[in-house]
Amino acid sequence: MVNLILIIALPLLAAFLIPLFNYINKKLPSIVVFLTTAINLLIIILNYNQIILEPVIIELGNWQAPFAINIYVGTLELISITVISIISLIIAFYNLNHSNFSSESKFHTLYSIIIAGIYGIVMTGDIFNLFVFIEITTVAAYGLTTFNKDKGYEAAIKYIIIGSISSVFLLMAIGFTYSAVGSLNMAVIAAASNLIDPGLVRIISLLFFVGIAFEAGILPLSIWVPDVHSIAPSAVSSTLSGLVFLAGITALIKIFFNLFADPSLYVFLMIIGAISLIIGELIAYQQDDIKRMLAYSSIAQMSLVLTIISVGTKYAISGGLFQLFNHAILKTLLFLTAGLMIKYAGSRNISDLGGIAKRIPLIAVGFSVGSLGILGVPFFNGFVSKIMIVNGSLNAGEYILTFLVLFATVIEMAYYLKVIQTIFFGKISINPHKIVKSYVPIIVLITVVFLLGIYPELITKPLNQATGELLSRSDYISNVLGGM
Amino acid sequence: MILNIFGFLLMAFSAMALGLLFIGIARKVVARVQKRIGPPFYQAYLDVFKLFTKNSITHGFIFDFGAIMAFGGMITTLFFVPVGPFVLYGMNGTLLLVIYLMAVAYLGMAMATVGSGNPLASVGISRALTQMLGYELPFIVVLLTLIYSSNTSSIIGIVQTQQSGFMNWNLINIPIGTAVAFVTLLGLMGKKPFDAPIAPSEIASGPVVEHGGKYLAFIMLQHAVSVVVKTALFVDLFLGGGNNIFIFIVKMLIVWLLVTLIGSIFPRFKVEEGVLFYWRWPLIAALLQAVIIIF
Amino acid sequence: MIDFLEKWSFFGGSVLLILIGLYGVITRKNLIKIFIGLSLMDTGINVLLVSLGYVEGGIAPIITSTINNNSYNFVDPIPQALVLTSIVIGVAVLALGLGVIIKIYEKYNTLDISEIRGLRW
Amino acid sequence: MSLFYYTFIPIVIAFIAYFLNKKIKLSLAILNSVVFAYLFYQISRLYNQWNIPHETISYYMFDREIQLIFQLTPLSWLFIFMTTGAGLLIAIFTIKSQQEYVLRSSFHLNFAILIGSILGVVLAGDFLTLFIFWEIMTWSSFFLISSGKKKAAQKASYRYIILSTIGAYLMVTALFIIYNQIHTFGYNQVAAHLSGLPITESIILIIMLAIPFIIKAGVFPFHVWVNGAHSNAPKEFSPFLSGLMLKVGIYGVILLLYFVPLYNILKESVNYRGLPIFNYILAIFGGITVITGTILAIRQEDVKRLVAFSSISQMGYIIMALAISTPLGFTGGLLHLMNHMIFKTTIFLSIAAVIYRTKTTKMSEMGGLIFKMPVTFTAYLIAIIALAGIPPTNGFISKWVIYQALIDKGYIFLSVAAFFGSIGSFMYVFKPLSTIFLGQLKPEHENIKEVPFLMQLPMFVLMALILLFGILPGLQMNLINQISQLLNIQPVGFTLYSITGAFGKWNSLVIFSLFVGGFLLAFIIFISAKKSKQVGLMDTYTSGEYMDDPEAYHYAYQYFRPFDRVFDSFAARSLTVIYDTFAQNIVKLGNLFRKSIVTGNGQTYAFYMVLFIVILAFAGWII
Repeated sequence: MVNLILIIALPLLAAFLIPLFNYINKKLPSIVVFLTTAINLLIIILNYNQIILEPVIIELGNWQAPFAINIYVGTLELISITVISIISLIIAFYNLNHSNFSSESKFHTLYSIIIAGIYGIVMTGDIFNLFVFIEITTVAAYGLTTFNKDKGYEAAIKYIIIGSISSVFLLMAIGFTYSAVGSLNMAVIAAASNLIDPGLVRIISLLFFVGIAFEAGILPLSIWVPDVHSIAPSAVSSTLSGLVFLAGITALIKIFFNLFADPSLYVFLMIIGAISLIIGELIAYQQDDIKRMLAYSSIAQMSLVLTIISVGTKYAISGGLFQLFNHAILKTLLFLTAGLMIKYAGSRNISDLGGIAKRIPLIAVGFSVGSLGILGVPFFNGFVSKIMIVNGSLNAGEYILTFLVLFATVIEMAYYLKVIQTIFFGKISINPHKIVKSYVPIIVLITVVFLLGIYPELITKPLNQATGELLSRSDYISNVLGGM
Repeated sequence: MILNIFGFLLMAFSAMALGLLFIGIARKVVARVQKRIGPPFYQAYLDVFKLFTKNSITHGFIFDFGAIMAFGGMITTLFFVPVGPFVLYGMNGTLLLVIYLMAVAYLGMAMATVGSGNPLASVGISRALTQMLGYELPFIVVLLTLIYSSNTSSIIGIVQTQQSGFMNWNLINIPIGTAVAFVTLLGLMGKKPFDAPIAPSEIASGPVVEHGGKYLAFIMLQHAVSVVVKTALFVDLFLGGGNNIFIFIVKMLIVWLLVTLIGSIFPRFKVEEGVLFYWRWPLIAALLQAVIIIF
Repeated sequence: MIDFLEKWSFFGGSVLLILIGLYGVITRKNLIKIFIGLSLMDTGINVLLVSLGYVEGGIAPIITSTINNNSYNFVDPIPQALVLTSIVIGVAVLALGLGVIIKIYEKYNTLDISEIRGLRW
Repeated sequence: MSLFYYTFIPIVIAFIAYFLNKKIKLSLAILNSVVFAYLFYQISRLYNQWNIPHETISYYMFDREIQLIFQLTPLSWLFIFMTTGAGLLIAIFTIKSQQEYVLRSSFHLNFAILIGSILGVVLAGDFLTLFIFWEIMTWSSFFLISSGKKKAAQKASYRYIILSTIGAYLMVTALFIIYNQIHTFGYNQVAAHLSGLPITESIILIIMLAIPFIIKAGVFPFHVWVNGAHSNAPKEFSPFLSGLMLKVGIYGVILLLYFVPLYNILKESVNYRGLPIFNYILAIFGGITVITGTILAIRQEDVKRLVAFSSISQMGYIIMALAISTPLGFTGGLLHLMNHMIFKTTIFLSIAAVIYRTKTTKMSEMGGLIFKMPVTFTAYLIAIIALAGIPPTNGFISKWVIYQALIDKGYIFLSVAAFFGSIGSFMYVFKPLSTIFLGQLKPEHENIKEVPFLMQLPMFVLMALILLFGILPGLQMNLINQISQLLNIQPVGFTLYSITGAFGKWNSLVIFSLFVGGFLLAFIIFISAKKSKQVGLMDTYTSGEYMDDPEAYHYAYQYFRPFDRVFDSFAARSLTVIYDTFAQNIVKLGNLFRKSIVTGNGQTYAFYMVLFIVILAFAGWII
């Protein structure tokens, strides 16, 4: 067994070494990032079989459970980091050819940092560490946003303002929690959460929600998303949309299922999620900028995940989680292909992409596979998760929610199909620009999409286990605290 | 088999003869109404023979085929309508069949006339089809009522239900329906006020504008047979049919004269007015009759 | 009364600081002022965290050779550690933000946030 | 061959061929024809093997293996037979007809997927399998329709997919409500469960299950997609769309009405003349469909739109017949289903042939093609004779049975609707006949030739089928009675050439022989008269005017204007407008959100955060 702390440490290390490597060779930073992500994937694969059997807890600095900063990798975290590692590897591979920015090494430094932060958010078992990792991720994301010299600064300043405010709220929540419990360890807090004054728990949970949900794509907190996602380079957009959101939702799940499992709060989450879902879809329909459309779609998808998970039953949660991971895969595919199409056509507007499929067929097919996956066409991965979502919400008797979710999907279909029709059947009106066609990431992602669509048990079996773990807090507490 | 073929031919030719006679009588009657002397009652025979001897022109094979189809279709229809005691083929369920068989003749005629390439003919056909949708609706409702009330869709069956005396006639049983059917018969025969399709003053007799020589003769024969078919059908359905051929023909003649007389005193409906007329009062009356009978 | 004030003055003061900062953020249009507001909020939250770990009459949690048992009244060291981290992060964000503001000024020739609206709808 | 392979062979082969296509031109069309021919052969050998066992494939979902069941029944055999048959004919047709078509390869890819998925829908033994293939079918047909006439096709397919998806989601919701109670999707179990539920609950579930099928079948409130999709789809796909896709919707309706015997479930509910109200309403919708389709078909100027509306009205017949749930109705419905498939495919193929040569679908831009394309004309003629329900074609037989069924129960409105549709069909089928094939030839069409033999072949086959089934309906009745037995419906009496209705018996042989007699007589008289002289089409009576422009001498535009005038206001107030307004309002709502929320001002966003917290806090999270 390889120590899992390495998968956070390695990218961080790489991030600080990259400027050095840059002196040796301009090409080296991207290769280093690629290697780190590959090693991360390797580490996870080596540990997979063990973690799936029982959760792994790593305590830093040889301290005992409640005092040490610990890393907790249960099944949920395992699936998350697996998905993260696969996707980050793919994006790193894409970056090998595509990061032709003026300051390349900085880009790769920030990318490494963001990856480390995402792993940290998912795996940490300590709320202050969670804060730190969230800040690492956001600060790196601020930096990455500015790589677009055109409107990047504007997007970044909005992002920074909102991010700073929510970090204040997050810190406040952490402070209150610490003063009430006297520990920062999640398991200790979870064990003590029944003893805290319920009013205080509610305040804390609200602050936590505001502090984290801004990174999880929930309107109105994530209203910066379309600006940043549409402006950032497409590798960054897919990282932000696919991975950061994944991490954010995972953190929210930890807060609301492990820390403060108060079912009376779930109804708020559900309503917030549902409203955000509908508004996100409706606005996404209006967009002509393809990446902005995708960003709004991400918001809607994350809201969907949140609202479904907050139903709180086994089926609903596993459906929502599956959708979360599907979304990570699909959005990466969508943003990468959309970025390539934008570069090829020299325009971000959907109406300017007419008939692009005849020129760059594989990229267009990649985009449509991503869209069809999100729309839930059978034998794409989105189908099973959609079915599971419907089943979960109906199983819990949430008929109105089911209706809203399906209604939102219809709107979603409307705007994705607009793009697909334009790129496949539209009138050809492009003056092509030269682009580097990187087919490998697209083919790999398409393969993953179909693999999960045809053999959903690859992910649903572990997901069921993860859901079981989420729903039994006492197991989580005793796992960490060793039966204290 | 031989007998069948003989009966087949006999019926076909006598129907033609009878129909031409009816047409001749009608022309005479109309003339009298209009205070003219009019042609002799056998004028129609003379016309047909004359036309067959004339040279004629054709506009291609569809023109020929249409003429054959129109006449052949009408002859086929004839075999399913009992004329008095003469029933060539008394198959069950013929009523609906007859309606549709007539359509074959119309379709043939339409093809021939439009095939001539003359737009006036097309206009005529367009009007004829439009009007058809008008009068067929109330007519069909009446027929359905009839089928439902006699519990058979065979014309012979319907005739048999009206056998024992005047009081059993459908004229008495379903009076409104009979009236409606009579009004629709006007349209069915293309008599005024429903003769927009062949309006001579507007579209130069519409469908038959290009027909001359043997083609016109064919159309006339077809028309003659259709007069027999339609009047016989009306008599069969509403006026008790008849075991005696002479009484039957008298009934047919009465119906035909009534139609002619009404036709000779009315002006023409515009085509959509005709349709709307049929869908207003006759259709409502027919539906009323249907409701009365079915419930 | 004094007791109460003493106990809650840190807390209330820090929350007040945060609210003032927030007010500044959502009312001032100048980006620099907005960032001043943000730093006020940051300061406020740092004070809040420290005050949460404050123990009546406690001393700094530094183990020296003269102090060797638990009878001394230490202030909780963990919030202070947190605050250190938080300050660092705050400074980083502030620096980054100010850098971005400079770039924005170069590009838009204004610092009025309501005029920097190239990305909308 | 395992049933499972029937659905997957076309799909897999299509993908392989798609990637080969770059190398060899037209390989896809030929390969598709070969594959379909093979499937057709295999399927025809399956006839009468109703006892081959179910097959299952497990698919892991939720927390368990779910069995996808494939089974063969006479009903599904009928559909797979029709599907592969029509697919084969159309694939043969496309070999020649698509030479200039740019999206050829995507057409064939999607077409093969479509065929495979329809086979899957029909062979499915449970609702989940049905749903999965149903979705694939919807999507592949969506891409097929989209690849038609640029802009309009996209709009049409858009409408199609949105409506279909709404339907599919209703179905999936109903299915999972049921699944959560009985934990299976099997037809029989679902049927049993539905009959056990309280009546309102089961009616709601049934409606939710039925709507996707009704949408696919293009029945009244949901017929809005049909005309656009049919008229703008690629010309080779329209025959299939009309001939089979609509029928798959009917398959679903049959499934619900007879396999899940709705009649039994709802027998106790409110009923009209012994028919449960749900069935009656469905039949009424069928009647309205007939009338609407007819009226709108008459006013079209685009030939494909015209035929599309005629498809709508014919689907109304089938729904009407099936919904009244009598043995005669069922038989009539199924007969009409088969016959409609045959003659509508013929009509669309002949029109595709015309479009192939003239490159237009506007009727007023054509004319007098009869001498140039006699085979196409004959195919069209025979097909419309069948469509108008004129003996001795198959169309008359099925309509006759439907009338019998309707009159038997005394449904006045339905009968009137049926007759209206039937007589109206004379009008709309005659319009293309007159304006495309008859009348004056356009000067620019002077050099048109008949289509190549490979395109004629499917038309010949279909013409032969129309006449064959018109004379020997017993061939179809044999299968239908097997289906009736399967569904516990009392079979209708028949022999090879006769069918027993409620008010009598239909004997096609006698009618056919009398027809021959009548035509022979007319022919002899015609031949024995003087031979006539042939003149050109311009050599006609012109009221003394001098005419030299054939274009001005062709009556084609607004053929039934007087009739259309009557229905102008009706046509203007169409359902499409209502649906579109609804959609536009949603879009407007989105625009409102967009303009008012996403202002672009970072400060406003910060304010949202504060507002959000305050609202949440006071909405009950804290207080």
